Amino acid sequence: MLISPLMGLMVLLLLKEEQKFLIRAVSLVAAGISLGLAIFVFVAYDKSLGGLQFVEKYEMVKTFGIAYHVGVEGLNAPMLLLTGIVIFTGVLTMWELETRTKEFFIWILALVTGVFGVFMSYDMFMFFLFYEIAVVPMYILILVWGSTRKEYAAMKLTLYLMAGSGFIIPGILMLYAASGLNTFNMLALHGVHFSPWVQKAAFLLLFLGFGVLAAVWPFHTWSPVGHVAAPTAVSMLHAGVLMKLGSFAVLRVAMYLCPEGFHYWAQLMALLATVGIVYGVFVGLAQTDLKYVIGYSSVSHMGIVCLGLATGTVDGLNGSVFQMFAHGIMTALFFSSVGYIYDRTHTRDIHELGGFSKIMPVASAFFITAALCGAGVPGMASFWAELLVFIATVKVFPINGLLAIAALVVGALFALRVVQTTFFNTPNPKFEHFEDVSPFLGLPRMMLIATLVFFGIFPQTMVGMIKTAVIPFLQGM
Amino acid sequence: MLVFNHLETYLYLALVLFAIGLYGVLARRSLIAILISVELILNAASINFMAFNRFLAPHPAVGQVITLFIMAVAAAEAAIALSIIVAVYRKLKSINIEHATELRG
Amino acid sequence: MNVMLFGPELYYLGAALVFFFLTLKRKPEPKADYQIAMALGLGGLLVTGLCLCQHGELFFKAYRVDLFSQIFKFALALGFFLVLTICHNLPQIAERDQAEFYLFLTTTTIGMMLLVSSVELLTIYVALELSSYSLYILVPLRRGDGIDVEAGIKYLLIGAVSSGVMLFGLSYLFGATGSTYLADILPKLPQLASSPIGLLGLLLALAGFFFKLSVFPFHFWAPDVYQGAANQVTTFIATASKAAAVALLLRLAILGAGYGYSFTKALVILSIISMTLGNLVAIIQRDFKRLLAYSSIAHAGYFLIGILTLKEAGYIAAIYYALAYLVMNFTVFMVINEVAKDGRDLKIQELAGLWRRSPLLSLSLIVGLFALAGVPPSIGFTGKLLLFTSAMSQGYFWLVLIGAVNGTISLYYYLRVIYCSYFTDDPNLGPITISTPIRFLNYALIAIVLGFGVFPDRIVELAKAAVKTVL
Amino acid sequence: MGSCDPIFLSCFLIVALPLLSFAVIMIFTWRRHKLSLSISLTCSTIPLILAWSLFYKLHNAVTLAKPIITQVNWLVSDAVIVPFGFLLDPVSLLMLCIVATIAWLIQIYSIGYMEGDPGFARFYADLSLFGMSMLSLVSASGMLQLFISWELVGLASYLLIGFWYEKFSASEAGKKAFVVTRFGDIGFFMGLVFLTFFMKDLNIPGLGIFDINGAALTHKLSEAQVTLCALLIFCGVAGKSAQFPIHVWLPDAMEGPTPVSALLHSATMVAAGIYLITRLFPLFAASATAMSVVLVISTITLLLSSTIGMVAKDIKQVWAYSTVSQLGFMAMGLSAAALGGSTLFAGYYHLTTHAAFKALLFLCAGVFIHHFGTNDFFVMSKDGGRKLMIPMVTVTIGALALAGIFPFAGFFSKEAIMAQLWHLPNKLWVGLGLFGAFLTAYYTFRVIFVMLFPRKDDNPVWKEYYVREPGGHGHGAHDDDHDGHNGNHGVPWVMAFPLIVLAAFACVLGFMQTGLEKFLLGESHPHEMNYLLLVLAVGSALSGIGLAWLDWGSPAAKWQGFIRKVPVLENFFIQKWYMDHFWRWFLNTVIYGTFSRIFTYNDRRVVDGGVDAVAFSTIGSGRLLSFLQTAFVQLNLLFMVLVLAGVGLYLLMGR
Repeated sequence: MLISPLMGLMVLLLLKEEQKFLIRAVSLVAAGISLGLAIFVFVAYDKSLGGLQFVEKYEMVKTFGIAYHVGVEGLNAPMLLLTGIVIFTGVLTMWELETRTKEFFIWILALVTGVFGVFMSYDMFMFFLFYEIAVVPMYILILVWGSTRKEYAAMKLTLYLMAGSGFIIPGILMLYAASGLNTFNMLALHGVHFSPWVQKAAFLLLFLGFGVLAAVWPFHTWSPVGHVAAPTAVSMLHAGVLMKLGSFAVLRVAMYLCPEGFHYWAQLMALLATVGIVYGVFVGLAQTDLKYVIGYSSVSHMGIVCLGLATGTVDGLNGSVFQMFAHGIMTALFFSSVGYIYDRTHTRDIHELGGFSKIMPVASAFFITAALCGAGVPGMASFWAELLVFIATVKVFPINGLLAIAALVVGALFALRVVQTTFFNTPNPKFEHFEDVSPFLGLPRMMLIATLVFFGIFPQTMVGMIKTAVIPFLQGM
Repeated sequence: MLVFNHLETYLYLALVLFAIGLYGVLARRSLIAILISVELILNAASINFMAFNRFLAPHPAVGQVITLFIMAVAAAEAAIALSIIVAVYRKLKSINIEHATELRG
Repeated sequence: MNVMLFGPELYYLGAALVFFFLTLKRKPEPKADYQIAMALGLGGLLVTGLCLCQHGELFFKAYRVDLFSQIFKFALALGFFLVLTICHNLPQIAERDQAEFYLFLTTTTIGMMLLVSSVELLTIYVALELSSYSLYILVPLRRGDGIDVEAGIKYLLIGAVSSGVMLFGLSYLFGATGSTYLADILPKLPQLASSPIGLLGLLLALAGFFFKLSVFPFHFWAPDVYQGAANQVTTFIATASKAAAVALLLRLAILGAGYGYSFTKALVILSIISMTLGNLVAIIQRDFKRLLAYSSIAHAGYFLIGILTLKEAGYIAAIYYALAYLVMNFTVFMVINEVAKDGRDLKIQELAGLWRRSPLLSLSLIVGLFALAGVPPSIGFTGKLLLFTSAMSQGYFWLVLIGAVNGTISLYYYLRVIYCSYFTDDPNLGPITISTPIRFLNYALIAIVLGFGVFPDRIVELAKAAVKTVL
Repeated sequence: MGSCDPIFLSCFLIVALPLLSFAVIMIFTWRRHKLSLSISLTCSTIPLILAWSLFYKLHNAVTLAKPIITQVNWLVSDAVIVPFGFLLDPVSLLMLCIVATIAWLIQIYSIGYMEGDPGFARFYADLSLFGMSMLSLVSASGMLQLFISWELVGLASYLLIGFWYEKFSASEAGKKAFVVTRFGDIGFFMGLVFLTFFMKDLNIPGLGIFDINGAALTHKLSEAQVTLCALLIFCGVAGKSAQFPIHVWLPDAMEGPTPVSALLHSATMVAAGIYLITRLFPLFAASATAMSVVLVISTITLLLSSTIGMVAKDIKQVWAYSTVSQLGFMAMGLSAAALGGSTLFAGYYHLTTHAAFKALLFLCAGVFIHHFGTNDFFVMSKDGGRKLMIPMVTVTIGALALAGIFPFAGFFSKEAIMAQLWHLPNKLWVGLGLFGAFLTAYYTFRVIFVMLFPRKDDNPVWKEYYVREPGGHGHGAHDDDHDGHNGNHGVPWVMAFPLIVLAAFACVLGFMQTGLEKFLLGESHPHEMNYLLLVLAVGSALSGIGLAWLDWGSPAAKWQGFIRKVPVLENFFIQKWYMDHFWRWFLNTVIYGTFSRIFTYNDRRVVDGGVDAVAFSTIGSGRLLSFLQTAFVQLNLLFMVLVLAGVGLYLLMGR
């Protein structure tokens, strides 16, 4: 799975800028393969067995105990699936890209390689390495193919995340040093019982570091700006997958390795998460740029994820991971539909748009679906996730839980406001002539919706998978 | 003449020389003068070596050898420095260090 | 005595002679000179490669040949050769001086080679001076508007002073221990560190080495020289001489093993200051080489991290990073040389539209800069992480934290450069043609920077062995 | 139980088919109207048949005490277990039939009503979606499943209200409906969350409705717990069934096509709230506090809405407010029954009858609107509404039923509720109930009389009442393509047919009282006829009608509501008790004005500003430090020496 994007990347390097179709085809194939593998893994994973499967291991630096050690379990299988879907649809979405196509797909694939790596690695060193690989191409992607205020956004985003890594490195190394095992292998480190101080410090560092990428309040400001600036597929990947890296890392590294630290800081996590949820929707209410709106909704939804993590209960973690997945797909859908409209109209100001259901019913149908999903309407994947998270939260942190639930009203208002102003009312004559989504371009969106609805109707397929990992995970803590 | 039979004397002498040299380097504006001050620093070092060698080194020759080496090196240094100074003079029509202020920040 | 032990040095001595004769010719033939130089450089690489596994002692134990020294000699030879590869046109150096240019390049290489394997104060001093003086001459060799001589004189002054100071310090060390052999001196260091005279000696002695490494506060020469010297010379200073300095410090540290707490603390402070200062000042630079000068100051701080851990892991990391730094820094400078064909100082803005003018160069630039910034999957990232790891396992938490944050700061100005090269465009700048060897050089460098970044095992094992031989 | 079980299968089909049709239409056939129509019709007919067949198969088999529960696990997390299944007992069975029937009738009716509308297929898709969610709501076995369908119903109503989305008012109304009901649902959801834990403590996972009621009956749940949950859940009820103070969305919801108003916003969906109370009747009954709250709120609702109904000029508005009031009435009945320790029959009975006659009223209104292209019944009257025979007759029947006149359905159900109220120790409630009945009769017949006895065209009253906005105000874009055949033909058959059926229901349902009661409760109480109450009730109704006659009907009447005597009150009523203003203010000032603005400001200035500040300070410090690198080499040397000396001193000290 790691290899397929790399292969595609290599092939792309050889191709000429002129052969646009070939380039796209190759990257599509690469993405397709990884998607296929992801699905395969998801299906072939033996739930009854549980634990780590499809393990590959290879010593890299014996002196420092660094090893390439990947595997699949209930936690990352959904993430892999998510990544596969999003990259595949993302490539399809960017089919129309004309400028510097080759470089674009090269960087995209590089990014995806990193993402897969992070999700699968069980070696902190490789984990961090892939993490950075996933983060850095963002800068170039936004800067070259981005839109509004891209220089500022790209620089801000990159520096923000790098500052995050500035916290992560000491955190990781602290654990490495404190263990005295001279290994970066998480499974091995998990066995070690670190002193409370180390755990607290390391957890805080890691949480802050990764939290930046998870857009935990108040480290979220990069995300709306970044989303706005980034080109469609990048926004999809970024909001859909990259932000999950953050939360996933908090789960996989921080919570996994320093449970005591987690219990010590859980209150803080929950607090920040709640603030993020409420804050996100309220700020989103005031936005007029479609992508800003979505950006802030992501802030709010990622808040839900963190809240779920903070509870540290089976339900909470199930919900949280499920929410990562659902939100990933949902946001991808959001951005892809917005991207489509933006490519046509070259505006994202919701007051300028309007009546789009008349002009391009399909495109707006996509957006509306996403919006409803964001508002937590049942029958969509995210509903279940939020249900689980909230129930778990009310049990552990009643106040935060109730606040978060209350935020749902505003969330609904928030989503509907956008839908109404953008897609209902009388159409703006300026855009009347635009044609609707072609079936081919509609395909990726359809895939996304299908995923949302499928897991909305059969949540057990997902939760069952996640549970296999979560329960031992919590017992380990 | 007991004073001359004490290590300290020579050390202090060297220290003073060193200080003078340092001061010269920092205070004088003429490149030549600065160069001379540097030589003073080197000489201070040589005196130290000699003194130490004379008073408490097991192997009598070492200090002198070192000093010889230092002289040679100093000579080379002087040569190179002078050549560069000449170049400076050609370019800036002056050997005042304060006129070389292109590079900053 | 076994010639092979002294092989590289002898070889380069011969090379120096050859160049010396070339300087004597009536009418200069730059092309021929260049070809000879390339040939000799390649040969040197081979010789040092062959002598890699030598070990023994020469000149009354004043000169020690072991894997450690040989690795660095190889690195030096590599640096020398690499610099030669980008000397195919020396617009900044008068044609009749070019032979001398090669001559002094060779001599300074010799000096550094001596430096890395000398274990006796006087030898160290002489070797140091040999390498420095050649550089003093190389810097103002550039034809130009006077900033070269200014850089040269400043370099000379600061260098002379710090070497004088070092010498003074060495004299105290000699006095305090009565010996000039590191092997005798360093065991005595612990009690030296308690006696004021020894302490002073040690401190002053370190001045010289720090000067070479351009550690704060001995960094003042770096920006001016980097900017003032010809690009090729700067390249050499930035790559090879750094490696040599690291080697020397490592040897001191390795033999030293225990400086006492307060001393390491002083080192920690110095390293923190130099990396922070270097990075902060680099942010506002306009001239690319000057920017790199400040980044080199910052990197000096990183090197110190590895050294001051005084543990095997730290030394390994330092060696690894020194080699890495040589390669990645060279990558960047190579790009500079290619972009500034006429050898001018490159403003960052002048990189505009590089992605269009020469995609390959822009790619190598990105790779090199990201490597310097410590972004994976690059040799720089791995090296930095190893350094931090070693420091962390010694409990230097804050050092690591600051180092990591510094990484972020540095990323800012590297990104600014990338931004200029990749995203701004200047229509009236034509495409850049690069010769086939350079093209392959590019490929090779990128491959090395990325490859050894992901699979650092070989290098690490090598470094480990080297450290073992010295311990 | 596995899904092989035939009952489960049929229930599953009932629920699944409409969903299927929704999906199919939305994805594939949304451009082909006829095809979509046929799909949707089939997918609503089969459930109809299945529902009735189930009814016949099981109507003896099940009782409230031992229902048939058939379910599979939908989601199994740790504490959260969501079963998916069906709970079949008399209540749900009957409701299932009602919903299926009315939904089917409406679909028939809409063939005529929506004919030629550009969004025809979309309309049917949404209807199917609604059908599916409503049916699963009715038959849900677990609270969470019920909640999910509850939300879906809300979604469907949102889509249907905002059906003519080009119209700002329509989309606005849709948004309002969704958000306001959401507001209530949050309470509902919280209630469920708490309930989850309470039940978990009794280790009864899955929130089975039956289990909950069992727990409530056997007092496993403490008084406080029950009260908390009941009140929270009632928030949901209030939202969905438009109880004070969050009733405001329902009148606006009339922006939707009239069949929608008939189906969702009178007969079925809004009744879902009341239905929920009946579902959880034991739970509610177990907490007197909760029930008295319900009683108060519902009474307020009753009065408020009927007073507003007196002054509305839009026929749909009138019916809407009457719906609100009737819902309040049902809630009163249930709460009174709970407090009086009686059964849920009265309220539920009124629910069924109301479903019939209110749907009828709306459909008639729909016919008029469709015909005259306006919602203002004064205009209708002037343009000769009385000429349309069938709707005129049926609407009168409906009105009589609504007013509670013997022998129409409304009479019996209202009687039943009155009886419950009568049993309450405090006679105030029954008084208010009677007053409500009086008002109801009054505004209902205000409409009827105005429609029946229009004035001469030269009559001055028209100056006040005959204001016909161009384009009509009922269903904007829609009636443009229908003005063509205004008046030139009577009522299309597909539209007349449902009217007649419903009218029949409205007539006969009343006499099924005992049968229904027997079916619902297993046994029917002997009715001690309370003549005083009877007289009072009928009297109030009749007096209402009489007053209406004086004000509007009789030739002498000068078409001025008696309320005109008290202008303040009238204005107050016309302004709908200023509820809308209140919410609007709340939204603008509190939500947007305060929180949103503050947070946004904070985000821009404080959070983001802080970050930028850090960045700039970094650069600034760089610029500052760069002055260290002076051009004067000697200064640098000096600095160097000083630092060296400093370090030296430090070492000497530190030694």
